[in-house]
Amino acid sequence: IDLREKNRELEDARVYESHAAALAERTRIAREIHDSVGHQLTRLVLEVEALKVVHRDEPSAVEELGELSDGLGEALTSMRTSVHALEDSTLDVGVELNRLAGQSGITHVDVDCGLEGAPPAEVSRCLVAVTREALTNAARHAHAAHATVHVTGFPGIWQLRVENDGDVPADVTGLEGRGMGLRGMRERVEGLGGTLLVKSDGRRFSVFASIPRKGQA
Amino acid sequence: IDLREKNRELEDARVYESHAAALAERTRIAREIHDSVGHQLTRLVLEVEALKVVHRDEPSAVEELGELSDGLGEALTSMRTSVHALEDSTLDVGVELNRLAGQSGITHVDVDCGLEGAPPAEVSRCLVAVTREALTNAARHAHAAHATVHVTGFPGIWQLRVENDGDVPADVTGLEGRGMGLRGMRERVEGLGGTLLVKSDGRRFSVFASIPRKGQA
Amino acid sequence: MRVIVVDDDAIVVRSLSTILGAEPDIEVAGTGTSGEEAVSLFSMCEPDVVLMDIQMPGVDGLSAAEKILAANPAARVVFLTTFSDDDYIVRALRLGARGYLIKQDVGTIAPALRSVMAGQSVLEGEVLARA
Ligand SMILES: Nc1ncnc2c1ncn2[C@@H]1O[C@H](COP(=O)(O)OP(=O)(O)OP(=O)(O)O)[C@@H](O)[C@H]1O
Ligand SMILES: Nc1ncnc2c1ncn2[C@@H]1O[C@H](COP(=O)(O)OP(=O)(O)OP(=O)(O)O)[C@@H](O)[C@H]1O
Ligand SMILES: [K+]
Ligand SMILES: [Mg+2]
Ligand SMILES: [Mg+2]
Ligand SMILES: [Mg+2]
Repeated sequence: IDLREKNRELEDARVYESHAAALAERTRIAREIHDSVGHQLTRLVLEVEALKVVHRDEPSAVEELGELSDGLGEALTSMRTSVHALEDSTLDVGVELNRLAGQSGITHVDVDCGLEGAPPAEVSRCLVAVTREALTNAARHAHAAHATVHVTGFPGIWQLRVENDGDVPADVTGLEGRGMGLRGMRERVEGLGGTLLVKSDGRRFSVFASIPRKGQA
Repeated sequence: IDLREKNRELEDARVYESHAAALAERTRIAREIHDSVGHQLTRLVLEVEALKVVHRDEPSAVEELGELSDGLGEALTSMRTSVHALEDSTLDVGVELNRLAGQSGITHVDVDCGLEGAPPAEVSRCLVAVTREALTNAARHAHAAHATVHVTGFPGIWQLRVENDGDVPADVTGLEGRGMGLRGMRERVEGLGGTLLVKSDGRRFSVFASIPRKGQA
Repeated sequence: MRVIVVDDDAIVVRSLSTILGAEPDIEVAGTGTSGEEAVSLFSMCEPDVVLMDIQMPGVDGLSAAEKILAANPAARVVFLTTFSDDDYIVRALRLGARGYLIKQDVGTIAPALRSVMAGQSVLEGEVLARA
């Protein structure tokens, strides 16, 4: 049974890695569309504008060229909208949190991301941003050896808890006046109609965010 | 322990479904880029061509417009190339095989897709195509009650085995002359430098494909 | 005012030169297609403003600007980008550049250059007080 569990874990890690690789590949392609097609359309816009200047004394030419610039502008806008949608759909909270954990400099980070289905992009971005700052703080201020990141999706709400050990203050009074990090977290979370709780008991520091699902708050 | 296994299975199914949904969303966006930006660029190409006709007696205008069509052509090509790359990267063998299993009409299909990392798109397409035809045959000719689909990635090779029970022939002599399906499979697999084996012992029918990894055959 | 225009895409350079050259108060004093050229053009032409692409192969716009500003702290460098979400913009502003413009918004470029001459900064064509 222990062996079976172990196999499972290995298999999970493998699936996670290949999933992360596939996502990275898609992000790369989205960037590539953005950069290559974006550049090609932009230079066409400039070419057409230059032609307008050259032919500025010929009203019919200016009108024809104006139609071309409008069309190019529309193509650029719709390309950009789609690429952003693609990048958002590529944002995978589990992948990002594991990446942040790996880069945090904290020796043991336990990531548990229990989400059914992907949250909306703005919620995903918020969860990732809060975790990034919380782990940065845990490494920088607490020199933490252990941290946990737990994300749970409940029927009406998403919850994130980031905890760390190390040199943590005995209480949290006045902390939000010291820097930009905790305040930034609060603004992001409250901007989505959620609440942020920061606590410390002198042994563990915790950041707790709840974000309501839209239309179900 | 049984309960734990059960939970695991439920969790796996959930992860699989949300993964499939994310892939579907990306395919939709890729289509959207293709259709919207593609349409807008195509319209611009036609507008520029029309202007070329209108100004056919003005050599400098024709030259200027020629540069614009070249630029539009390049933008269209790179947009298309990226979108195709995106669609290929969106093809997930595990997701596709599970989908085929669900649609096969065979009551019990056991899919086991043990791939580390995604194979190249042409290999993925081949594995999916062979499985599709094998399950179609299993349902149509053998009226199978059980089938298994196993994909494994070895260091030098990918292997696929599809097996079924039911009304299966005692041996496979001459089968490949009867229809297009088995022959089509063989051509696809051999086209990638691989081999196809079709076997039957009168109780189980099996299709076995091996495809070498490129440069490691 | 005398400007130099640098972008690795020759069509962009040519088009911008035509567009800006048509402005009565702007003279395109030189053009180039690489960061190296930007540095040598700057000492040769002593322009009032350097209008330069951020992303170029080889010596990119940021490194070229760093060199120009190290030798001439009063130089006015304005960057060109394809999109406003370019990751390099923050770095560009920290270097001491006077701002950045989106290539696609051609109409904002000449007015933005005038604001920069008047001592202001420009972000995406929006004029800011000099920070
Ligand atoms: N995880 C943590 N462990 C221990 N102390 C913390 C933790 N998070 C925050 N603190 C304390 O709260 C203070 C405020 O944190 P905050 O992130 O708002 O600002 P900062 O990290 O000091 O600066 P910055 O603006 O760069 O984020 C910190 O200076 C630190 O004393
Ligand atoms: N999974 C299977 N189980 C039992 N018999 C099979 C199976 N696969 C193939 N056969 C036998 O082999 C024959 C050839 O299969 P093949 O797929 O090449 O042609 P087909 O299914 O008859 O026609 P089609 O061209 O539509 O595929 C079938 O007619 C059937 O008798
Ligand atoms: K002029
Ligand atoms: Mg901080
Ligand atoms: Mg068949
Ligand atoms: Mg460039």
